[in-house]
Amino acid sequence: MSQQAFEPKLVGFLCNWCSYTGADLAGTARMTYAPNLRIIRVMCSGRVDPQFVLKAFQEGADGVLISGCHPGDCHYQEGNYKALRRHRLLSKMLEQFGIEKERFRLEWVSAAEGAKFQKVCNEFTEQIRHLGPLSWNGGKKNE
Amino acid sequence: MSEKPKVAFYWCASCGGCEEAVIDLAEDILKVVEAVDIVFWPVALDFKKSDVEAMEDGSIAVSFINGAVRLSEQEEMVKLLRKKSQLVVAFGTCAHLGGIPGLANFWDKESIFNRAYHTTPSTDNPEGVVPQEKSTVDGKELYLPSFFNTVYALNQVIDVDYYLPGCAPPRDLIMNAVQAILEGNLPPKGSVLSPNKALCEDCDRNETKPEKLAIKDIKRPWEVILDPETCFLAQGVICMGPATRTGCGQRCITANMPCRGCFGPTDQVIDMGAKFLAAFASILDADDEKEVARIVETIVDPAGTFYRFSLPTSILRRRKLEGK
Amino acid sequence: MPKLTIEELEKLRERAKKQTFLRETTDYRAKITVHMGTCGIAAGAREIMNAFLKEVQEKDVTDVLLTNSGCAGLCSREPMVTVEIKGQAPVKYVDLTPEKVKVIFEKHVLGGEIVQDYALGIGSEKTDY
Amino acid sequence: MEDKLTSTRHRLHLMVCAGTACVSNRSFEIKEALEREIKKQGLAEEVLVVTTGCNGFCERGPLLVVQPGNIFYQQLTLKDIPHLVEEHFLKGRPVEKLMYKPPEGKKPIPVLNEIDFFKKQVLIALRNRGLIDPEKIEDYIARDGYQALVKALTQMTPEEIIEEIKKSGLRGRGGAGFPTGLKWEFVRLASTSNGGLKFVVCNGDEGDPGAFMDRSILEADPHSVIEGMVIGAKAIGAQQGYVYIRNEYPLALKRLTLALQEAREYGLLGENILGTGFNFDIKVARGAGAFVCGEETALLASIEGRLGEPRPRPPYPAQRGLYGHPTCINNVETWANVPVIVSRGADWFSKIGTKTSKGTKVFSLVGKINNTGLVEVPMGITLREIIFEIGGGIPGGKEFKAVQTGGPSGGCIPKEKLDLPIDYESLTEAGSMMGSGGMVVMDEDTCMVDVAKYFLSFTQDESCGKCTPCREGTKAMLDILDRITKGEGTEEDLQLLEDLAVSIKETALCGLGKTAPNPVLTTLRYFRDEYLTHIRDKKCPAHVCRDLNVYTIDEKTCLEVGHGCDVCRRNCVSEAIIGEKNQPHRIVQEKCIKCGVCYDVCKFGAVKVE
Amino acid sequence: MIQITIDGKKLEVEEGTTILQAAEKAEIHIPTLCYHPLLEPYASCRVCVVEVNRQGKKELVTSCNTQVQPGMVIETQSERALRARKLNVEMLLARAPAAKPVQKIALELGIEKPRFEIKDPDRKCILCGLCVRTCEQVVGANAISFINRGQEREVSPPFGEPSEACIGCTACAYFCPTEAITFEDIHDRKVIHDELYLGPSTAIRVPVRQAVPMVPFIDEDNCIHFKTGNCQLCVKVCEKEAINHEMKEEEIEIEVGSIILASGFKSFDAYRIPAYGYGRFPNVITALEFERLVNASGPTGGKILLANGEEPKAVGIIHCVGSRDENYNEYCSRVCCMYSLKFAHLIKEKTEADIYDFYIDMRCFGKGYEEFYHRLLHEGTKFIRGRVSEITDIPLTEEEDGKLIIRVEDTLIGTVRRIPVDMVILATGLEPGLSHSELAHTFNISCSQDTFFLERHPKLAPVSTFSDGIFLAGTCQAPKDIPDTVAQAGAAASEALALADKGSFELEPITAEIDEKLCAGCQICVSLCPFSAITYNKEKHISEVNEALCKGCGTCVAACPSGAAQQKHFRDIQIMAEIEGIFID
Repeated sequence: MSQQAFEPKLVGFLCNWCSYTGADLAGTARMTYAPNLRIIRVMCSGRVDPQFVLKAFQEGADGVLISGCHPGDCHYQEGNYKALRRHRLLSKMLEQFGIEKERFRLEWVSAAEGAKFQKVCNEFTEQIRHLGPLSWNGGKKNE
Repeated sequence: MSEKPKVAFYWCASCGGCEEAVIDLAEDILKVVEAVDIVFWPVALDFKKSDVEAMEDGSIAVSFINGAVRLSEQEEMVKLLRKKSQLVVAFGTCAHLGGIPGLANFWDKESIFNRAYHTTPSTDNPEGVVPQEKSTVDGKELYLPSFFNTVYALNQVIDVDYYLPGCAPPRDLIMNAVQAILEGNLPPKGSVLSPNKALCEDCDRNETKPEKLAIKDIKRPWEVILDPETCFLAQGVICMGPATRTGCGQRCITANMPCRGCFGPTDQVIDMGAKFLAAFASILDADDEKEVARIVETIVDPAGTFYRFSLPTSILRRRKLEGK
Repeated sequence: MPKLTIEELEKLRERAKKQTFLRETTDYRAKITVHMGTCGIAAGAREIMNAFLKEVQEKDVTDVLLTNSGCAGLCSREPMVTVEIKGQAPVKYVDLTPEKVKVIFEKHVLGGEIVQDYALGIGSEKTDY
Repeated sequence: MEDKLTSTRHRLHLMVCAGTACVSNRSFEIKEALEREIKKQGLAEEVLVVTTGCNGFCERGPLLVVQPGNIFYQQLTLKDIPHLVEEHFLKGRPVEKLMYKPPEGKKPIPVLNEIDFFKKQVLIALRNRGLIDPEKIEDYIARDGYQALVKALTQMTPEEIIEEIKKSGLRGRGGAGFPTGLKWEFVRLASTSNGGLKFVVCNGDEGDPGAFMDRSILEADPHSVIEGMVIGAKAIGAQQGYVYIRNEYPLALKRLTLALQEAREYGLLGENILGTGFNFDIKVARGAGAFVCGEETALLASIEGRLGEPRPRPPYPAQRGLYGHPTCINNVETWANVPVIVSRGADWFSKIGTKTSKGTKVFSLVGKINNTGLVEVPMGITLREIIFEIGGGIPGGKEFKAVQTGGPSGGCIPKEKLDLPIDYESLTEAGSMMGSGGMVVMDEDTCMVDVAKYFLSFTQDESCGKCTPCREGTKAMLDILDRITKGEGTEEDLQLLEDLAVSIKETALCGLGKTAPNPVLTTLRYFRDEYLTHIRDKKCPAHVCRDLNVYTIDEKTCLEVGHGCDVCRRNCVSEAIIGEKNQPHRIVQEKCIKCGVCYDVCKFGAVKVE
Repeated sequence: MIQITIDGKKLEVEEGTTILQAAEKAEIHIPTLCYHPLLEPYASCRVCVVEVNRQGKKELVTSCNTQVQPGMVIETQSERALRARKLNVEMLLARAPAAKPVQKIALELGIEKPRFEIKDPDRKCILCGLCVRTCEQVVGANAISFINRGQEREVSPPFGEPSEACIGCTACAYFCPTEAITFEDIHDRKVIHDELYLGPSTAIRVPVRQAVPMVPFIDEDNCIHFKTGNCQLCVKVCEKEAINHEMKEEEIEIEVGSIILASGFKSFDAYRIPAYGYGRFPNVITALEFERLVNASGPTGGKILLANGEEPKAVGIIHCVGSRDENYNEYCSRVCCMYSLKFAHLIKEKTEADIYDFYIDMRCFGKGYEEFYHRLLHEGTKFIRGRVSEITDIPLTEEEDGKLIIRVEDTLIGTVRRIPVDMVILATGLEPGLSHSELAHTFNISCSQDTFFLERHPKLAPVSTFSDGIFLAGTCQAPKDIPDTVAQAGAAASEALALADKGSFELEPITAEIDEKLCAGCQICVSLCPFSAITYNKEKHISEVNEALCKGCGTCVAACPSGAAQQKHFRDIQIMAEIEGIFID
């Protein structure tokens, strides 16, 4: 598969109140952005269980994005702080699994930031495109 | 004599502690021997592979297999036993989850061989001899089992009926399991033969948790004098107890050591390490990016810590294999 | 320094007085003059002075005036002192040693009994003050 | 640290005066030299050097008194020390040339108490002078210090203490002479509104030019003041005291602070004094040196951190003083008298002095007098005794003209009143006052108008400016005096001057203002002629007011005696003198600026002044 | 009661009375300078000296502070007293010849010219200390004091620098009898300035002229008492005893079912556009200021006047100040066009002035608005399309002399124009109100990009927010005019009423739940819940969710280490399945 033809598969866990609405805004505002991100809506970035992230990688994601409200703006007061703590620790652990930091991203996108969502999405896609596929196959018995 | 059910014991990649656990049944082992007929136990009794091969399929009532599967030989043997047994019980953490040998999944065959045969300081191997699967000595071909890149838990190689968790499984659990098998009083297939709750359920220290758990500084057990009564997490020490299945009888806790997770996760949890990470990161006492970074920095080897016993059965199973 | 009680203040006063009585007492029971001209010093008058000082200190005496003067004129018999008990004629002692000082101090200064063996004579040169 | 006592017995104690005057005459260097030399001679175990407070005979500093024997050495220099140590302390031969010789040039007087200056003095407030090291509380205790306190705390009720002070007849030594016991009683009986607080305050804001009684006491014997204050506190029921001391008195400040600390450490101050359950402590308040802060209400305002200016009385501090609480404020010297009265009794004290004024008074004797210094004399002594016997008379055989007592607000007493026995009443009667004890002696060369002007310029300068008469009136008076000394005064001016003086005396707000005209009033009273001479004849009889002087050269003397030496011409700054060398000289009056240099430089008395 | 005699009159006065008070009672005048009945006697001027005879002892005392004693015989006009008084007044006259009260007393005493040196013929201060004592005793600020001694004495703040302690109350100037301290001296410290009243005010005032209820209040920021704890002169003056300084602002907690936020807007700060010269040119005013000016209860009684009191001959109204501008706010403030038209109309009605309206687009979208615009066009208001670049007072022609010149590109004729006017009104736009973002935080609602509060849905839920039970009304949500605000407020009120009417509350369906069979009671979740919805049940050794409190964020679910907690509709297996699903190509 040539580098140009590689279309990263990205999974995004977006919080219902800010980022998902922000994504919605980007959409209603007719902003175009990379179609690579496949969005899973969660109520809060604090709901994102690291298992989901691992699962996404294992299922073949080349990058995972968690996006929530800006610090201090969480609809649930502090869910995004938990997301932050988990993200930092999980990134560190993922490196031990040979998964680059860049593939696992945390972004704050508010409901009003359609443009930022667009930017994040495009940037992330480009970054992963540059990094190449992860194509996780580790541990399958058919090695 | 032939009335007695036939039982086999086998070990794969393990330390031998599980065998000891059997011995450790002490006089209870006499009751076991009285009740069953041990047909295969390479550690204790001189049976050959051919003896097993000679048995009828399904003639062994139950095979207790400990250790992870690391070599082709082990794969062959467990597959053979599976064929000959009515029930296969994964005995101990390594068979159950991959165990300590499973930590090798952070490397691959090549790097392990390189380390073991070349770079360890104690290695004296001037010719750079490395085990070969096939070699010719005096015109005769010799074969060694092949060494896998990845360590597997037992159920990743064969179908497993029950799991006896623990490194090593405690004597009560073994006795209960044997009892249940003998009485035919068995839970659904695939069960882990230990209560499906986390260790905190039984932990004496659970009541000492503060109203709000918040960890600012993470300490390793040797860095502090641990209070023998207070929850380890409340003391800033990583304890896998909340994410680990109970049933062990708090062996480590009573020895004033935090739980390291040998019993594996509860049924609802797929990935013990990730789940513990989620819980543990949540209670870090920091909202500020820098402070979070500072605390995370102090957690040495998170993967090794959270997946100490369960790497092969985790979602990712192993480190990414380069070039694949 | 500890806080004082009235008794301790009294004790302190007693001790302090021993330090300072020199400054105000004009009334001495006895006066010892060590003759300390060049000749006297050469013959060991300092040693004699020190011996008397030691005696005064050891016996804890506060009514004896220890002083010095110039050469008494009899350089050959130095070290020499004059002991004068109030109301009595002064007595000169000559060829002194610290041991003799001890005897003179105990017997004459404290006891009032002239130590004939060491004495040169009675009487003294006149001083203005 | 247990205490500063050692067991070493020295045979000689060298009492080096370390009052401010002697210190400025390098007495600390003398002390160091003595110690060095003594060590060199191996006498360190035998001879002890002690620094004491002011000896009083400041004229002769630096001073050294050798004990026992009371031998007085004076005007020491560093080069005298090795000789002195060897001769006297080692060999026992006192050194005559360093002893005091009376002005008549007679034989040196070796023993202190035989010197006239000391002979007539009676020491009560200065009882420990020269005998103790003020930085060593043990020395004070050795002199029976704090025994009066023990008596007051254990054997006397507050009423008895007050009664004793009243009976003693002690009056305020700060100037006004209010009976101390009475004041204490007022404070004791004063109703306290909030919290029952009362204060005692020691007024150490000595502002009179040339006066240093308070400074000397605080430097030489701080514990006597402290002890007096504790007794006073017990008597009136105060828990806190203040010593107000001017910051220009660094040595006094240092020693007082040290003394307070020592007393506190020994439990003679603070909580539960001497275990008797009485609590009292003293704080030091430092003043910036404004004359007006010596006035009690201004002083209290200053302690409170407010502008140091007087307020109308009543209410008196005894009713509403520091922070609004009844306050007993007494002068340093008054406090220093208290312990003696308590320990020796009122009867003993009241035997000294006159009918109305008991005890002694410390005076600082300065001006045109042979023996300047600090003297403590019994009340009732005459001015003549002080000036001519203790003070040794006027230097240079000049004529005595007047003595100014009571500081800048006191008055000038002429020689007709020399036999006046000194007490509060007689001085007031004479138009002056006791004041805090300044005594400035003036000889025939003094112009009384100039003196009045000098003191007025001081009070004018130090006036706080609060009340109109003092602020504006003193300035107006000074302007008039200035005119008179310049020969521009008129007789109407004299009348206005007198009117102003009377009006200020009658209507000024505080004591300082009320007494400010005193120098003018007394000089007008005793030396009116001199004023008139200035006004009518445009002459200053003492030739002090230079604007009125006319300098001339007696050509005969110039030629015959001085041979036209030309010194005057060469020194004349305004080139007003003409004349060739060896020829008589002459002053051109139009050019003369009346600086008087020619008069001063002429060795032959050829320059005359009128 | 004490018997005394003043100037031969026998008098009975209360104990503690001063001679001055007694004399006043006897209607005998004693001149005073440093005395003030509200302050403690200072007795510094010594003008009030009288002669008293106390037990035969005659002396001069100051009458202001000397209390009468039984049998006291007082002579206010004795020769001795008069001589001293006269001298003192004479001396004061020499010090401060320009002090009127001194001149007056001097005249009374027959002093023509002081015999003493006059240093400064213009000096007024007599050092009576009234100002200093006022500052200390009444105000309690202690901002001024005497400095220096004697002749050099003067009143000054510390080190002669404007003092931080000065609260600018001007009480010192008020008490000064000689005008030595004037209000101007301290004017820059006098900071009482009411945004709506537009001018200096007092610490007790009514909030606005049309305030309801029309009750005065004490402005704590400016009241002397609240700054220093002293003063309270108002209490002494108020006969109804209606003033109580102890009253405090209270925080009252009310439990409510729903909240309507109507926190309004703040006017765009015209200082932010320096080119328009607001603050530099007195005749450049904002729309709100013009509203005050034209109001019948305003400072000019509704007359449109320039700063110099003259009527303007030409007025410019600049639209879109701070709105539709990339440098400030990009949005349209929606109300400015219409109120600007109203202003033009009012100016036309009240003055003869020429009116210029500078607009970008005329936005007259409401009912009757376009018609109003047309009316204005017919009334002769000159509309110029173009954004004003600058307002300057530098004339290029004689005609522009003394005028404010508006520089603008007239885009309709395509040329830059300079239009001289007398008054410029800036139609300032609307911005979110003060503490807007704090409010957003408090109520846990979001703001849109223009920083106004974000509604839940622009079409479907325009008055709701993302927080249940919190509704928006008015300009806190977006700029809007009064009719729109009223309509929105009605909608918000009905939403709130609908909730109240229902009487029940819909629980969040997406809550967390804990399977008690699986929970080991590790309490990790308890620590995490920001709503305290999870409690640990000690008896059962498990943690339990209170679903009424749970808001359904799912943080606890993600953290539950034994998988006992799950979120309804967002269960682990659901999300896992979703993940698997999205990878099915």
